[in-house]
Amino acid sequence: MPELKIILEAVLLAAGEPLSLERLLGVFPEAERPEREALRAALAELATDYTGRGLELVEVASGFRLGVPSAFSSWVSRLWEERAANYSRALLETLALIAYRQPITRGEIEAVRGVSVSSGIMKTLQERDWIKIVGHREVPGRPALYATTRVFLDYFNLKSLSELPPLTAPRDPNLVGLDLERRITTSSGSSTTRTESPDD
Amino acid sequence: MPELKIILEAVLLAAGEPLSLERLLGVFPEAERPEREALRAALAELATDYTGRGLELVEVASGFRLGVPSAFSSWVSRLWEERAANYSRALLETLALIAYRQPITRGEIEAVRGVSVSSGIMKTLQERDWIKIVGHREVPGRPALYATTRVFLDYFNLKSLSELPPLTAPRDPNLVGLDLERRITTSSGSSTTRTESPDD
Amino acid sequence: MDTPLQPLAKVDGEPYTQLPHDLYIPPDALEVFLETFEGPLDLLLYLIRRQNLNILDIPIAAITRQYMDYLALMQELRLELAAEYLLMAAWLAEIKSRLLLPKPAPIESEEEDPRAELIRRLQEYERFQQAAQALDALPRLEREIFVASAEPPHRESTRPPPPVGLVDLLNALREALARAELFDRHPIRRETLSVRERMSQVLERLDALRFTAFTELFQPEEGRLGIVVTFLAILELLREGMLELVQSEPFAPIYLRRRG
Repeated sequence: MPELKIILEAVLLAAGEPLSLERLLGVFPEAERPEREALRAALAELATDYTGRGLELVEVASGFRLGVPSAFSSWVSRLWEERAANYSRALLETLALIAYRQPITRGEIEAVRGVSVSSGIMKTLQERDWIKIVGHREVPGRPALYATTRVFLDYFNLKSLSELPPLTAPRDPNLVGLDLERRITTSSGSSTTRTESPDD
Repeated sequence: MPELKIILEAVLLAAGEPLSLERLLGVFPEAERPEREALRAALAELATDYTGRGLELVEVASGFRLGVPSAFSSWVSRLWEERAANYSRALLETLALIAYRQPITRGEIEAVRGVSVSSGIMKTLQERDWIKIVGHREVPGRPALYATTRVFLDYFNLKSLSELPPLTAPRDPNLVGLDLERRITTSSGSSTTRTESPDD
Repeated sequence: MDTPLQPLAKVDGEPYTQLPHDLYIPPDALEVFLETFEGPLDLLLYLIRRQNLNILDIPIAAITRQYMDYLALMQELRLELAAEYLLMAAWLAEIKSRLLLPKPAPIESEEEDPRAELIRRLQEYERFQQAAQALDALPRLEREIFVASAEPPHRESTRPPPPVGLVDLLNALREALARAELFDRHPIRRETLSVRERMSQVLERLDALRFTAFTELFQPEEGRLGIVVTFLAILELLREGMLELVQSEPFAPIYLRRRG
C-alpha cells in the first residue's frame, strides 16, 4: 500500500475540488482508515513536498485543495489566451498609408481616407512600435510627420521599405490625393507604376 | 524564473486536459520559448520525478496529460458514488468494430454483429465524442463512414490506434477447409482470405 | 469466454448462475436471460460454448434443434422476435438440408461446405466480442484513471496584439485609395476638357503635308489633366486612322501629321 501522503496526493489531484477532512477519511475502507491526526500530518508533509514545485496545498473554507501557485499565472494564462482580435479597417488603412506614403501627416492620411483618423489608432500604432514621428511639415500648425519603424519592417520580414509589395495604381492617377499629386509631378519613380495600369 | 519542468508541471495541472507540444510551447513568450527538444527533455524529467507519487505523465493522442495512476483507483473511486459508467455489450461491440475496422458503415457493423445497431448507441457514441462521421461510402444511399476520435483515444489512455489490444486471429486460419469433416476434399483458400478483413 | 450474463435469474429465490443443461427453465426466469442476447449470432455462440464445442466443428443438426427450441421459447414468452432470429433459423435449416443431400459428385466438389459461411460469421463475430471485452478491460478515464488537475491561479488577462499580414496592408491601402477616388469625383463640376473637343483642336493644329512634333501638341500650363486629355485625343485619332505617326528610330522625336 502506498504511503498515506501519496494516496492523499492522488485523491486531491483526481478530485479537482476542495476536500474536507471527512471526505478525505472517507476514501479509506474502515479497516484502513487513518487517524485524523495522521491525516493532518500527512497533509503537512505534502505541503512541504510542494515547495519549489508547480503546485501547492491550500486550506480553504471547504477543505484542502491543490492549486497552481500564482507565480505561474503568466504561463498558465497564456494557455487560454483569447485569440487576438483583428485590427479595424481604419487602423490597417492608416498603417498602409504611412508605410507607402511616409513621411505623411495625419491630415494627409485623412485627406485620402476621407474621414478623420482617431487618436486611438495613432496611439495603438505607436504603442506597437510600428510608427514614429520623424519630423514636422513646415506648414501652418507644423503637423507631425509619421513614418514606419524598424520594428515594423522586422514584423513583416522586410529588409527595407523597397520590399513592400508594389501598389498597382488606381484607375485615374489624377485622383489619388494631394501628397501623391505632388510627388508625381516631381518624381518619375511613382509614375512608372502608374503606367502599368491597363485601363488608360 | 522557475525551472522549465516546474513551469510545465504547473501548466499541465492547471489545464486538466491533454496539451500538445505546440500548446505547451505557446505558454512561453516568444523570446523565452524553449526548443522542442528542451521541452521533451523536461517532460521526460517530470515523468521520472513522478515515480512513486500520486500522479503520472502520460502521452495520449492529443498530447501530454497528468493523470492519477490506476493503482489509486480504489481510493479515488470512493470519492464519488458510482460515477464510473458501465457500457452495454452492444455499445462496446459497436465501438470495437468502429475502432478496429474504421472507417466503417453502420451496415457493415450490422453485418458482423448479425443484428441492427440501435440509433441510441450511435448517438451515445457521438455525444461522448468517441466517434465521428468521416465521409460516405460511394455506394447507393451513400452511407456514413464512422471512425473513432482523439477523445476516444484520450479516454482510453491511448496514443494511437496501434496501441489498441490486438484483435485475436480467427482460431483456425484454414477454417473453411474443414479438414475435420473430410467430407469435402478441396481446400478453398480463397474464402479464407475473406475472413481477414471485409474492408480491405 | 463466459458471457457476462450471470447471475442469470432468480427462480423461487434461488439464484441461477448456470443455465440448466436441459432446456427447461421456468419461463419467467428465462425471459430476462433471453432478452440479453445480442442477436442470433450471439445466441448461437452461446449454445456452442455451453457445450464446449469447437466453432469449426459444430454439429449443425444438434445446434439447429437447440436454436429452434430457444426460438420457440421466445415466441411462447411473446418476446419481440427480431427478424434476424428468424432469418438465422431459416439459414440453419437450409444448411442442415444441404448437408443431408447425397454426397456431391466429384465435379461439384469445389463447392464450399455449406457451414463455411456460418462458421466464418460466427468466428468474425466472436473476434469482436473479444475485442469489445478487451476494450472494456482497458483502463479508462473516470474508472481506473483520473485526470490530475489543480486549481489554476488567478488569470491575468492577456490579449496578444492582432497579427497583420502584408497582404492585409496592401488591401487596406487599395481600399483607401479606391475610396479616395470616389471622394474626389463627387464634387460635381463641369468637365473642363473633353477628349472629343481636344481631338478637334489637335486636328486643327495639324497639317496634312507638314509633320508636327509630338511634344508641341502639349501645353504644360494646362497641367496634368490637360496633358492626359491631349494624349488620349491623339490615341483616339490614331485609332480612327485620322493621324499618321512617325518615329525614325527608337527614342527619336515623334512627329505627327494629318491623314489626307
